Amino acid sequence: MLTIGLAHYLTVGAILLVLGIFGIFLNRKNVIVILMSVELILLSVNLNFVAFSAYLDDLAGQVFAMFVLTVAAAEAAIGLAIVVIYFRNRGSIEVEGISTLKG
Amino acid sequence: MTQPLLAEYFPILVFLVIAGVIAAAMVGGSLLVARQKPNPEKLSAYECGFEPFDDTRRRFDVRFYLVAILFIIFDLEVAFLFPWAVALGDIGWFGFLSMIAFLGVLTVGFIYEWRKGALDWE
Amino acid sequence: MTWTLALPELVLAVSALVILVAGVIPKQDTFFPVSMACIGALLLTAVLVLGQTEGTALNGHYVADAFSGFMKVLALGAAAVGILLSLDFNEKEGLARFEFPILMLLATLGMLVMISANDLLALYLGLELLSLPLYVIAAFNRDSGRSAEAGLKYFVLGALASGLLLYGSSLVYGFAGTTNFDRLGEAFSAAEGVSPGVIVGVVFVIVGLAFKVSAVPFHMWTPDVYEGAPTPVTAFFASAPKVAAIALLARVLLGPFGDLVGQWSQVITLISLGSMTLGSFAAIGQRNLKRLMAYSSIGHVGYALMGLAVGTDIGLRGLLVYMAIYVFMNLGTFAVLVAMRRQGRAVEGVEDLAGLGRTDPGMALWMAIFMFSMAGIPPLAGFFGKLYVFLAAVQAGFWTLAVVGVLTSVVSAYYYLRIVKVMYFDAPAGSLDRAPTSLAVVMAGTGLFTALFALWPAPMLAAAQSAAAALLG
Amino acid sequence: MNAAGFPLLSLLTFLPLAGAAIILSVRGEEAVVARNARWTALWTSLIVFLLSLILWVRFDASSAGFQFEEKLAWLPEFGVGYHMGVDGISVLFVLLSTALTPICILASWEAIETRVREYMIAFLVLETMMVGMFCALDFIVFYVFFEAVLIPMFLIIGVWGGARRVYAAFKFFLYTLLGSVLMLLAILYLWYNAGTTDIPELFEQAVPRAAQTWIFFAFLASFAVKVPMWPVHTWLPDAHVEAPTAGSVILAGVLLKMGAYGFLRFTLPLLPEASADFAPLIFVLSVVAVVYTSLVALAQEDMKKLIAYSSVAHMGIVTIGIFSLNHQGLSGALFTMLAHGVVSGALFLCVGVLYDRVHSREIARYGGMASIMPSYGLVFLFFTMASVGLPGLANFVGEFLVIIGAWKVNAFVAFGAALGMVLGAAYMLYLYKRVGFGKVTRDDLKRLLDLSPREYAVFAPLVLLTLWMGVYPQSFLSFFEASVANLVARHEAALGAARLAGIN
Amino acid sequence: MDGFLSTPIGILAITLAQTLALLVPVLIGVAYLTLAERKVLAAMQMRRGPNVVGPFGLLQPFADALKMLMKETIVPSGANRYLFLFAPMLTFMLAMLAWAVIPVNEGWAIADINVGILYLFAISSLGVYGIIIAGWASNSKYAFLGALRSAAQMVSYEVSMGFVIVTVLMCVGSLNLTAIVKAQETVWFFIPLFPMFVIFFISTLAETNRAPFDLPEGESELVAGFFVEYSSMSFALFFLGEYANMILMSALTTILFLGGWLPPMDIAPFNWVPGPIWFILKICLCLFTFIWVRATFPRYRYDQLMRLGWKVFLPFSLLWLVITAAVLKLAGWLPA
Repeated sequence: MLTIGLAHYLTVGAILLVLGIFGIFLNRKNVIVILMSVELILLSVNLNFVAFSAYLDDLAGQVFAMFVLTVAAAEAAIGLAIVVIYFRNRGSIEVEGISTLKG
Repeated sequence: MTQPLLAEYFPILVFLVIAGVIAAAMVGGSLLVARQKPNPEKLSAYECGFEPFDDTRRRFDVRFYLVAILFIIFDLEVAFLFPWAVALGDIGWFGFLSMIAFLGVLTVGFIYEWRKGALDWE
Repeated sequence: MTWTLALPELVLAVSALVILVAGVIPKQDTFFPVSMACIGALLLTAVLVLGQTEGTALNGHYVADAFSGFMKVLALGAAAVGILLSLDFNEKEGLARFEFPILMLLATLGMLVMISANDLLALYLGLELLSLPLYVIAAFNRDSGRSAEAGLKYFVLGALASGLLLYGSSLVYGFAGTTNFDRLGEAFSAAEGVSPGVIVGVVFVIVGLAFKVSAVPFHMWTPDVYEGAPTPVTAFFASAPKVAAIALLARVLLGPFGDLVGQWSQVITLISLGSMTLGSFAAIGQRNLKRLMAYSSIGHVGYALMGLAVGTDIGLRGLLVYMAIYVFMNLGTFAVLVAMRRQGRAVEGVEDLAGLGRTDPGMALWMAIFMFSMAGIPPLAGFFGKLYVFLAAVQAGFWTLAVVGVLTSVVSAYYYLRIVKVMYFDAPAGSLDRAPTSLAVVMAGTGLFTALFALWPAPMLAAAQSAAAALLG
Repeated sequence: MNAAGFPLLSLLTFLPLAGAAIILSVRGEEAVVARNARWTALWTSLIVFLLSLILWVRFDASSAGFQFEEKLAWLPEFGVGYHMGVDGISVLFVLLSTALTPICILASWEAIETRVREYMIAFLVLETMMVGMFCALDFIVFYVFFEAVLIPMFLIIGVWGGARRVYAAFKFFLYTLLGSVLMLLAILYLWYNAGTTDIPELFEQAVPRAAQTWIFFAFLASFAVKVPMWPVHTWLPDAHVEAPTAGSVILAGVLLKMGAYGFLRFTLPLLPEASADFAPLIFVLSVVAVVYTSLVALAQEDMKKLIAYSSVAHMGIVTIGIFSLNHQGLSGALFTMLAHGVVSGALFLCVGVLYDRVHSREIARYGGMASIMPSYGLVFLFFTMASVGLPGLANFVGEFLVIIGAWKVNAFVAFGAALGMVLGAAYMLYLYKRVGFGKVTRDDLKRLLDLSPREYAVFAPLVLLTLWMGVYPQSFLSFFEASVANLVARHEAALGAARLAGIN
Repeated sequence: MDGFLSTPIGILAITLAQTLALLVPVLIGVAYLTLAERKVLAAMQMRRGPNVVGPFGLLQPFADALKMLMKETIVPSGANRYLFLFAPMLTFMLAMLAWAVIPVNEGWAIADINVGILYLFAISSLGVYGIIIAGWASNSKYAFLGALRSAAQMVSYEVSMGFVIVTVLMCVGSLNLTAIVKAQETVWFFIPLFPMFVIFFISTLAETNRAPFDLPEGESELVAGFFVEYSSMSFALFFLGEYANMILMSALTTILFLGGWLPPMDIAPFNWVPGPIWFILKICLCLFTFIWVRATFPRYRYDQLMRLGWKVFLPFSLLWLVITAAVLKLAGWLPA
């Protein structure tokens, strides 16, 4: 049977990271997608941590993952709150619109 | 099945598949057996007999959103409490007091929300 | 238990919570008393920091040494001044909600944790504890589209940055087997080569932190956020968090990764070069003072990082002195920016300063001092900051950095001079309102420091020296 | 501390700041404040000048060492200290600075009408920086003063200057800053190399041969701009033209000397080999400067610009003298610097007199001034002659010595310098012919008043000084005799040692 | 035979058999719960209830099912077709999936995983998705608002449920459901933790959108809440899911507070009765209470409901949690 090793987890993690980064930069539509991309990045990080933790037989990685989860929740909450404020002011959350400030 | 950890979860996978099959079979069965005769009136949204005025997926009360955020925060708190509760016997007074301190911080947040009216409806 | 070592942080955390509860319970507006209480808490914490003994605590997650003491006092002072700057502004702009100073307090707590972090986990927690309140106060002006946009941008890029930092941390953890700085240091000082995974991880960590200090090429958010956020918030952004992030960068790179200096030095050098260049050229065309200050801060970070890039004792000392002086100049400049109101309305264009030398000579004098100081003209304080980092670069043979540094400082002198020119050479365009006392005090305090630093530089240099020695062991 | 234990040099340096502080603290109506500011500034600068006369009296001209030394710890862990002191080379520049400041303040008595308070403060701060720079015996301290001069000067040009003052102020500031920061890097290298920035100690340490070239060019970047040497002189005409009269006086009288002083103080003793190696380059640049700017001066329509170009030419002669690296050349250069400080300052004041009355500097606008304002015509003529190098007046001695010095090194260079003198006579006399003589072209000129008592007071000391320097140069030459001899001796010793090292 | 059973195919076959052995009774239970509810309600309101189809109306559920099956599946024109059909399936699947870890007797759990309670908690949280998706995909205001309300209500009560569960866990020292039941051999937890028991039970009412917390489907305001646009079998799936969840919650209450399969006292004649019977009896008791409550209490207003959840249950359960922890700690009663 196929054995799933550390390298597989890391690859998935790296792919998720890249997806997340591209999601932030190539996304032309909606700010919510950006928030989701950020979560995707954090997910990839957690995957890494847990995989390493299992591989190293060391709990610190899982503890780290717990903290990341928590912070991710707080971050998502704040992010959504800011998006709401933004929407109230602009009536739209299109990414294209976020360019009043530039120069 | 070399990994015992996964073996424990195997029945859950089976469960999932069976539940999915049953659900799909029920919906699919109905689609097959029942007479399908759609017409525009039937397919319109349920709204007292007239066409909806605007898009349904419109803005809604921000309080729902607030509840969602509060939920996230407190649910995470619960997530931390689970391992703590299980291990309470092993972690001594320091462990106990750490969590009490953590709960204290959350309580402060809770008092803040309460006072700011985040928990009020109407 | 060794947790008593972390007393300053604990005191700050508890006082933040107590003040929050105390502030929310009364029915009437509590902005002013809460602000005062927050300043008090910051000062109390600073006193505790000064009385702190050295050592590590909390299972090696927390370290207190002369370096952390230096940076913490700086961050605490900057935060206290930041709150002071917001008092009048927030009242006038309708932002006088008591959450504001408390968010700053919490952000400061995050800074302290960052500065004292001795573990990747503590680093991350401190960083987030710093960032999350900052996202909120960037968007604090709920009714302003610009503020919301600033908050959104800051949030998105900040979240991306911390994501990258985390990814780097995970790689470092995985390939080195630990997250503790001391043990990482031991792992890397071992003779056998370092896994490429670790190098990639370090690069990610640097990228994440470079975002936070807004160094090129991770600076994109800075001008927009600085312009959009309420001015006292911008003042705060440009000072205290930068100190903390630079401190963290220094501790991480010189501590656990100190033996990999060959690998990261080039990265920091490039970042430093880019920041100095962009900071000086991009600011030339700016008409908005806050935006201009954003580019200026990018440039200053470039100079400060020069001290880090060389990776020597003198370099670190230069970095510390530079940041300390930068904080003073910056807060003073922003005190002027916050005070800029015409008939009660806040203005922030360069041309709004026109003729200030005639209409308000005092404010113009301070502003001129800050501008000349930022340009690095002796005998003002800013010169000494540059002197140290340049000395470090010359000493370590980083000639490119040194030459680019002095050339860009001439370029940047152009736009600082432009402000002086507008204030003194141009005809008044209507007078600005008189600055409130709190701002005048800040201006005078930071201005006198900037002008008279040359007279007695020894105490700060001694402090920087012992701080640097603590980090480099 | 000097022998008397009295920090005279620090007092001279920082007393003007005290005056500035007093002016700053005066509040009240604008007219009152302005009057107060004028008087306070005048008295402060006069007191400083009188105190500086102690230097003149107590200076031991027979010694080549530093006198009136003061030393305080400043940045001890880096070996940087607050070290002040003067030797034969610098002492007269201190006096020149303290002497010109009260004259400038007097000259701007009525010319400056707006923001008098700030103006006077700027001037006093400027005096502090100039005196401090000439007294500094620590390289970093020197640099601090050297650069700090930019701030008040920038404001003086920019606030109280002419139509294109903003452009001129920026050009002045950025040109000089660009040069200086490169020097800063060189200083840092020396600092790192020697572990100290104390100038006497630095003199004891040899700079590695390989580094000398780089350091030389870094110094050159800074000092050449300040001098100014061709081709980096272009800021000077702009700055001179736009600056208020007193600003031009200080600029020509003292600030231009800072560059040449830098060559004497640092380049020659610290970098003997590089100085010798690159002396031909300096000669070429200087001769070009002398000839080219003289020709340019001939074509000027603006009086101030003409005098500004003449300054470039005169400073070219100074640099020739410095890099001839022999006793006559160096003495001549020093003397020319002093003389030029007095004479070109006076010439700018002469222009200022006309400008105050007519508000134009255009040469064609004037004519026949000698007949309308006889006293003025005389004074103007006097200084024109001094500038031309008429024997018996200040400039002659210095320029003559420089030509001798240059002759010893290279006849062509000497020829170039002499050609500069000839051309100088041409453009100066041409200027005087057009302004002083000729027909009175405009009627409004006829109503002009002759020199006021205040203006007499301004010119009198300068006239006396010019005569004194021309008639009895030895009283000035004796001051730097010993120092120059020492400089030349050390330079040759260093070169000899290097040659020996090269042979071995 | 042994050889076959240890091959992957064999294990799969056994698991399949076990799964069906659990699911079929649950589904039948669900079917009869609907009937039971109508009967009990009728009895409480002095009516007869369904009594036409079969003896005492016992075949009524099958008649209902058949009717549902024959109905046309209407997908509203503005709806998101796939999500619209997926939502009820999801709800149903989740309701079934949770059963995988329920121990009906000692060792009678299909997947006796060591984080069973966490799994249950997680699966029940996911239930919100089915509702949100249904409300969103329907493209109808009533459905949308109903879904929002329902989701808010569920998450509000989930928090206090979480605290209650944590309190129980402190007394047990394990996340395994079997271990939780076994820890109640001396005393069922509803006695020492009575206040938490009450909170938990009420929260399960809210969690399953049952009266008096059936706001999301309040007929008078939202006609049927989030599934107003559903018909036919997809409607039936929601219905089944809801009732399956009721049974599940009852089972959870039983496991956490009522001693699972344990008899009330370990003496004859109680211990003659097999564990699963006790378990089912306890579930029935809970279900009866569910229906009883429905018959008794008027519906809450939405603000009262949220107030109860956030301002009463949450602080109270948090406080009680801390008190319990402190008492356990001080008295040294913590499981090692």
